[in-house]
Amino acid sequence: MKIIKIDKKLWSDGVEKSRAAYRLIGPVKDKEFHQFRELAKGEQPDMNYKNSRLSPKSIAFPQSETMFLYDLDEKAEAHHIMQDAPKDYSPRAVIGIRPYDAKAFKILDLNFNNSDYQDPYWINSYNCTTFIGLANSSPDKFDFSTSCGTGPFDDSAVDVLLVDYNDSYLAKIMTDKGSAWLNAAGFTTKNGEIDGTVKGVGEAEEDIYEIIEKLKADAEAKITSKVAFDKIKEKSILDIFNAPFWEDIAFACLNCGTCTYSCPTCWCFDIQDETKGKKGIRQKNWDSCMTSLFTVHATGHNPRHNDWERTRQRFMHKLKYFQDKYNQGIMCVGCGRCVEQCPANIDIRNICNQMNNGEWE
Amino acid sequence: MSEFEPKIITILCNWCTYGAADLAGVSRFQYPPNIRVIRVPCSGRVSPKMILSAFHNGADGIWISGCHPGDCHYITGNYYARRKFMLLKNFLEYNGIEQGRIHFSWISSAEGVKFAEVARDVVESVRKLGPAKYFIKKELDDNDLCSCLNKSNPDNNLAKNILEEQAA
Amino acid sequence: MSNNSVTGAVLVAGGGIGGIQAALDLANSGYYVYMVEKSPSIGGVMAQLDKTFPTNDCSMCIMSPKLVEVGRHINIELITLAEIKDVRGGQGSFEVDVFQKARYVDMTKCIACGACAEKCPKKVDDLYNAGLAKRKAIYVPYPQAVPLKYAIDADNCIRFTKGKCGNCEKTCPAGAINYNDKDKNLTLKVGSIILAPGFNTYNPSGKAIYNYDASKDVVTSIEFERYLSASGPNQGHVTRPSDNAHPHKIAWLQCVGSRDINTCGNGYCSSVCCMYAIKQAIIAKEHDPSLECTVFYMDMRTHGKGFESCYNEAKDKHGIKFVRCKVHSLFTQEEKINNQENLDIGSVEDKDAVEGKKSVEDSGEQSAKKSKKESKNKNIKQYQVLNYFDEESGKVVTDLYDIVVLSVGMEISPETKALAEKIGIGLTDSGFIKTSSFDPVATTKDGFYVCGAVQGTKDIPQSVVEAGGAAMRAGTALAAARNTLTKTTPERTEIDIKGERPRVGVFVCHCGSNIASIIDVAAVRDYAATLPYVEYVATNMYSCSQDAQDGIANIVKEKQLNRMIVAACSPRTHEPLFQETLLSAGINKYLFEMVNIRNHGSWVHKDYPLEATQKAKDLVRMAVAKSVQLEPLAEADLNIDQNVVVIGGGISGMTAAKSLADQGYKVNIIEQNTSLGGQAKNLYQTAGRAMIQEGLGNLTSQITSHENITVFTGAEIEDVEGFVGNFKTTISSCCDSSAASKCGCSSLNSDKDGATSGTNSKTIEHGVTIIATGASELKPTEYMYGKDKRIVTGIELDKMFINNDPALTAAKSAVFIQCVGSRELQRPYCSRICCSHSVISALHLKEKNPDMNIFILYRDIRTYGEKELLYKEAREKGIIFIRYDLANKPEVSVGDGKLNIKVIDHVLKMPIVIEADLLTLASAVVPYKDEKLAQFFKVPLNEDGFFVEAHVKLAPSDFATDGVFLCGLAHYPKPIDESIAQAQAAASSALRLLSKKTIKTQGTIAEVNQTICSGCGVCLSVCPYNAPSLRVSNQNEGRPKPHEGKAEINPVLCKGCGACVSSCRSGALKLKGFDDGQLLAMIESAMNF
Amino acid sequence: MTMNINQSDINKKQIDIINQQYTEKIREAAKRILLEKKADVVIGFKNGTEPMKTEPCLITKASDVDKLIWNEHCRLNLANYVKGRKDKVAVVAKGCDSRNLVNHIIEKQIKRENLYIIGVPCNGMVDKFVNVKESKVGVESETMQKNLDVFLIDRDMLQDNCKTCISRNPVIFDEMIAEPVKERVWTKEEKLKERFESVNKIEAMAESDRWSFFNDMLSSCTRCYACRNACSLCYCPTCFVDESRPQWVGKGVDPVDVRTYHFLRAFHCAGRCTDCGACEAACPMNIKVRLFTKKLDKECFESFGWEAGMSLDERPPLDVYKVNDSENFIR
Repeated sequence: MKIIKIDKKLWSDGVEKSRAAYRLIGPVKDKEFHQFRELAKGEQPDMNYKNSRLSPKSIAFPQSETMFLYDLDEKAEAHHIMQDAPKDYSPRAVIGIRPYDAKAFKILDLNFNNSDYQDPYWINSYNCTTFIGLANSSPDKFDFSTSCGTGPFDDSAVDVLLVDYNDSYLAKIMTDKGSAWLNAAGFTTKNGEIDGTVKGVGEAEEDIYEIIEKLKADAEAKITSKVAFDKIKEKSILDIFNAPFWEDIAFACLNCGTCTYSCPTCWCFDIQDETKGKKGIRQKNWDSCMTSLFTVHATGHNPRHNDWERTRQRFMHKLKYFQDKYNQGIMCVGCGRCVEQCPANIDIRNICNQMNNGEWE
Repeated sequence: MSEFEPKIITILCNWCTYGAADLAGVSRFQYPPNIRVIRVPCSGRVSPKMILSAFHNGADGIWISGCHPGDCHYITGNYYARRKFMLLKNFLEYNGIEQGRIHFSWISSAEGVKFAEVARDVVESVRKLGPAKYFIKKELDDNDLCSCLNKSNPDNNLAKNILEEQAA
Repeated sequence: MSNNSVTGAVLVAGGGIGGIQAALDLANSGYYVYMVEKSPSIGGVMAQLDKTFPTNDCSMCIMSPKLVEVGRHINIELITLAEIKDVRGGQGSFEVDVFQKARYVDMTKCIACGACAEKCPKKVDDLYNAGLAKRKAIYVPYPQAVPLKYAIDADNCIRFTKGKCGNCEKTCPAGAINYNDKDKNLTLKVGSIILAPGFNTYNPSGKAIYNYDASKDVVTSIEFERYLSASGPNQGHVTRPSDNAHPHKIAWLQCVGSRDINTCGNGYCSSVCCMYAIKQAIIAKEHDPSLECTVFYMDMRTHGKGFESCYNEAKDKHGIKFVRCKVHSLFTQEEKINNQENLDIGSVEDKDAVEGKKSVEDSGEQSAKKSKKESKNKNIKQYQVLNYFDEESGKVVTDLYDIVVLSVGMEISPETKALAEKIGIGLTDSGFIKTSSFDPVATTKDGFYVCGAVQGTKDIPQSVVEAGGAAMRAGTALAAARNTLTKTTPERTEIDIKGERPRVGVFVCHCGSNIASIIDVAAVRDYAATLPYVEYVATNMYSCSQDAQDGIANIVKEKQLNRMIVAACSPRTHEPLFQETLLSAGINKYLFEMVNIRNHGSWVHKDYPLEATQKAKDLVRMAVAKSVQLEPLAEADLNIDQNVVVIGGGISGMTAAKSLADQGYKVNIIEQNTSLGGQAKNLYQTAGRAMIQEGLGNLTSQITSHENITVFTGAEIEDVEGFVGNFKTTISSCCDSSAASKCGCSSLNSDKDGATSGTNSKTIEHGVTIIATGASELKPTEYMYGKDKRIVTGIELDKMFINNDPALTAAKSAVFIQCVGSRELQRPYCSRICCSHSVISALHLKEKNPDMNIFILYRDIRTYGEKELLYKEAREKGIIFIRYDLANKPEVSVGDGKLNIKVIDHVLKMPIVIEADLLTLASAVVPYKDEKLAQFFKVPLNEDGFFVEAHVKLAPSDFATDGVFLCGLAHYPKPIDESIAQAQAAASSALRLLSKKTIKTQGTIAEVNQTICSGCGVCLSVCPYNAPSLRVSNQNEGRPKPHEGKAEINPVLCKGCGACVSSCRSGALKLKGFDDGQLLAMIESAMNF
Repeated sequence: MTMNINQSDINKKQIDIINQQYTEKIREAAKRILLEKKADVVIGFKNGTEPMKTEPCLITKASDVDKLIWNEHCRLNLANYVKGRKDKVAVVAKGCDSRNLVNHIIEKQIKRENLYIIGVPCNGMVDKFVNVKESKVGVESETMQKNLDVFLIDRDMLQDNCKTCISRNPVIFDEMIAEPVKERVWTKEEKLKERFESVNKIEAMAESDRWSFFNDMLSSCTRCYACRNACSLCYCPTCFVDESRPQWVGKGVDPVDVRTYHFLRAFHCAGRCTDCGACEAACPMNIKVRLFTKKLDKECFESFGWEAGMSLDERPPLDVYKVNDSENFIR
């Protein structure tokens, strides 16, 4: 691993330069919120953003994604046969992604790319994406990422981690993919070397590790809310499932999709056909376990008939089933979006702690 | 523009306006061939779904006609319809649907002349507006639906801002 | 029980609205009907009207479903162009000789395409348009005519008059013309005869005072009606007939040919002219708000339900002027104008109308209007000059009008009178068919019944009421032979197509050249073949012809089609025919869809054959898209409980009960009071001078001794459950059983095990309900009523008559004050009966004491119909009528034992004081406003508190709620004869249901999916028929009903309008046959192809 | 201007005092109601896990009543938590909540006899994004001066719907926890001008601008349906957007489908919406969805003289009609 130092003055030119080889994605302000979007020519990611309103998972897992096209016109050749929808899997770089959001991609990857099942749409998108992470020096009050196996300076899921340091970015080059982007941006040579031809980019000083560690410690210290889930793993599924607090926890829940749609790790989707005239598509849409339609059977029977059962499902999945299945912590990176945005104050931190620490029959 | 022939979804109640359309036929009152009639029992049967759906599918105009107040075969159906239509029309126009895209009339089964007259006026007013622009569901083989990024569509706010910036 | 000497068929003479209603009532209750109509089609005068008062409903719109029903009824045989020549035999078995003129068009072949009329060279005055337009010698009277078959007018046809031509035969694509057709003499065997020949309008021609012959701008009201009508000669544009200029002032002259024994011999009032003048003035004003409308009248007679408020609106809202004055004459004044001012002349927009005008001259025909003076010089304007005495100013005023409408009265035709005389039916002095107060629809000859204007001038609802009454009486006489001559449609088995892939057959009709000359029929057929699910396509020359029908049915069977589409003409006229065809092939009739490519295609886009063809293809594609989603629909049977409940034991209730009991039904009368009789107990004489106590006594004893009638007196309704065919009414008595006999109320639970104690209640199961709860007389709060015993109400006076009170003979002076509590702000309606009642009472006082001075203080005297003759008699006998107006009501005072009434005399314009020994207050009739009852039966009350009938004009005795009927004062104030007629009509309506024993529900009705219903109740709120309800658990059942609180539709009550479906936010409601999926499929396919 | 700053402090204190009083009264009422078995449960608000957040809660035991609180962040409409309950429910209701309870009773979603309404005179709710928008706490504005007698909270901090509230006091209640606040007296003209100011502005736009204005507004909508689920009027077992036979609204993020959802949702609220603001309070993307419902509110007010939830005696305007309803738009 290598750390280089990039003068902020060079940053935007570098980003623009990398466009020759990458489709660029980054946080931009859209009305009052930041969102990850493909950057138009000349457009820069906002490197001073706090957090994006929605998670950037849509980069590889869009809310609506067309999978197939078909033609119902019997006069047409190959009518009623599904055709792959055209896709663009050319390299793309997501710039300024927060470490926990990048970490979430790893969690999603567990689901979409495993020995049982490989989702081509996910795999192709994920593989063609380079993550240029941006460490978070001032986490907000909703952030509880440190207790979720990641943190504001977590470099485990990014290809490059940028650390804002005075007039420079300190770039931790984590992977070859990362190195390739830096190269495309003109910050390094082909091999990731710094040949001194670019003024303002240089090898970081020796004490840079300590500096980063210091920044990291400062940032982590700002995170005061914590969750614990160690005991959840030990408890039996049925024990937690039948715990007495669910109806109380879920009482306020509106069963809207705010939490699932803003969540970087919620991965559920639904497949729908849509036709207009003689053309049709099959598309994959985000789904939400909060809605009654999520589990409703063709017979009309719904195993999760009551609102609170759906709320329970969400937390059982994230905090219990996921732990049990993958043994990689919880299905939550502590970004705090759901806590901040929930209209009814359903707070995963409380619920997690209640599941973990609660004592009941 | 002069080439443009609008298609107008026309929903008529069985008892009055459909009868007027029949009478217009019997009387050979001519009107332009742009309307496509759907017969329903009563104007009270018409729901906003049908109107939105007509726009989704690309109708250039919509014309709904029933019995005069008091003449409803089902006593009061058109009174309820009248309230619904009023709200619907004003709400559509508030949403940006042009005045003159959607028309309502009461035509009794004896008013063949009025039917032909209104048909002409409806077609003309829609023709003047040109093809429908709003509430149309785009063709499903449009490429941008296949985009791999969330919300990358022509109405994208961001894209629009950029275009504006570039223009400025 | 069957009686071979009775024939179960009825002849109805006359196909106007009265005849139509009588025929439908009879045919629907088990009797075969011959309807004999002298013109080529039914409809009568109502078909000519533009709108109907007081609601200004479109006349044709409300009437045409009835016309169609008659035309299609398997138990009504229409005999058009026919007249009764003679009648033999007696009640129960008549032989009627009918002469039927040749039609020269084979009705089985004619498809009413109109090609013949287009080619016919001969133009004739169009009587449907009151001679104001032209029709051809081969014609249908009007486009919606039933039967919709052409006829040749041989008197005018060139082929018949000159032996040339033959165009129609050459043109007719169906080969329907038959010049060799012959007149026929038929003999019909019937058990009863209903006379409903209607009326003629008074012809003002030849009476110089009306200037009618001299100017085209003087028109009769029926002519003006046609001018107003969208289907009339001017397409509803009112213009000054002499020059087609835009009129600015129109005058209506009332009482032309009515209340007039000088110009003509019609002393009676025509009852309807005041209202139709108001209606016409309002419509004319609606067409052009700047128009000045003035009605010149003697008394405004707006005595019907909703009439007074219509009159008030005409004055206050529409600004129509009403001038009380009988205009004695008018004349034309010509005025030269310069060209500048001439601009608004000749502005008729429609070319056809102008041609129509011209053709009056071209045709060389002698029409009534031909001789009229037209303004030859365009620079001369004609005005009608009216000289009249203006009461307000006290001066003679001269005023100019563009158009003068003569509000012509009704007359009975000489032919009708001659027939009546020939068969020995009594007539009144005025020439109407004579009936009696207590049997208002029976003529003086057994077996002959009557309805409509021939019995006395009247409006549509009253004619419809009498039609029901006549049907009831005619049927009762033949009850033994019910269902002996009627036909039934055979039950057919249907192939179960559930789960089958749709197999659609598309049949495209040429309609001769009607469609094929414009639309490329073969191209439409070939296009249809490419559509999904379409398995068979074909074209027909005439899809509706018998051979084509047979062919289609065979193909449906052979190709195993399970959906059928016919692209031809209008489903409004032809859907039932093709549904029948489909049914004959064993397929549910609701799997049919019709595409209208003629009326909505070739006929209206004749200059755009390509576009019309494309439109036809689009419409076929839309129909296919819908049809694949169609489902077979079931018409469920519902049993009708054969018992009847009549609520109210007054004259109306008893008459209704007796009518049904006489036909063999068990009837329960529920009366709140402890004795029967209602208001009639206090009444003395009818307008026909019949003694009411005698009539009431007869009726009451018939009721109490009737084996089919159970009377519950002193009984109140506790609860009502159920709906048409299956009501459960719980009644309770005012006392418990042991005390009941003392009180006079009925012991309700004693019928099984003798008198028992405890609660005195009973539940009656019944199929129909007749509401006859009556009304009462207002207790006045003015004119010192209650302060002096010489001041009485109208009913109290009658009581004095009944008791032969000596005070009556002793009185030297009697005063009546009219409109006490009626036509005032808080009670705006007219009580209808009081004018006649006071006049009769006054006459009776005069008879008791010819020297008595009698004064009637009135606002308008409303002695409608032949009651006008009483008014005349009263004046002749010296009864003094003094008019007052609302602003200057009479003042009553008592001083020194003297009862003084001060009133401003309308002639002298001076106050006069009358000293009276008797003051009668003609007090209003007030309804009970029984909201509880209204809720029990889910029937509405109007603002005044009277029950609201299903339709003001055509269903005056029905409620919108099925199985509940209405009669008597609970509907509106009315005299005894009208109450009795309405009671019989309500019974007749009830009989239509009862006689069927079961009723079929409609297939296209709403249905609830309870799993997605939110139970919000919007469907209950918008349904006028009370079809939806929210599920409630029966407490006896112990556990909650599934889907408790969710809506359900009673398929029996649903009429299939879909208002609930479009109002349901949850999407829980669907309308079978017009469901969202089906309609959205049409919308989608209209745009995408 | 110093006066104003002081005034602001006074207001802040006043709010705290009122919140404290209300909270105590609510707890007291809840306890009494549960003990006297006037209701099986009490629905109210409890403190949220972060400042400016509250959470609807259900109290079943008298011993738990101290969870209940009241403050200016009780945005959600508790009528939404009452519908469909079969038990006897006591509910804490501010003016708008009570109007929605009226709706529920009329639309048979709850029976009046199963409801015990603890009425709260409302001092207005603080917009949940007020911190996002760099709150103006302590900074006086002119509008505040004008409205001192009306609201205790700076007008700029108020939730938009509260600014033009027509019924801050409950329209129906079984008991009030405080004296009613003074309601503003509106003329019809004022209502049309002020209450519907946002709508009027859009009406004044050109047609094409209106279309793109709303498209832009909805571009961030994720169809999470928080607006629908927070709305007390949305209680259909299956929402029209979830209908599948026929499925006439697409389920993806096609802008026309998104637009259709918002259009029809608003239409379904026509004549029923009380402008309680729960939809906007719930929207995570801060989309002004009330711009849709308010237009229909305005139409109903202008044409039918109707304001939803004010009386138990009349059904909403689309469930009824008047013979002389306006029809100048019909030929």
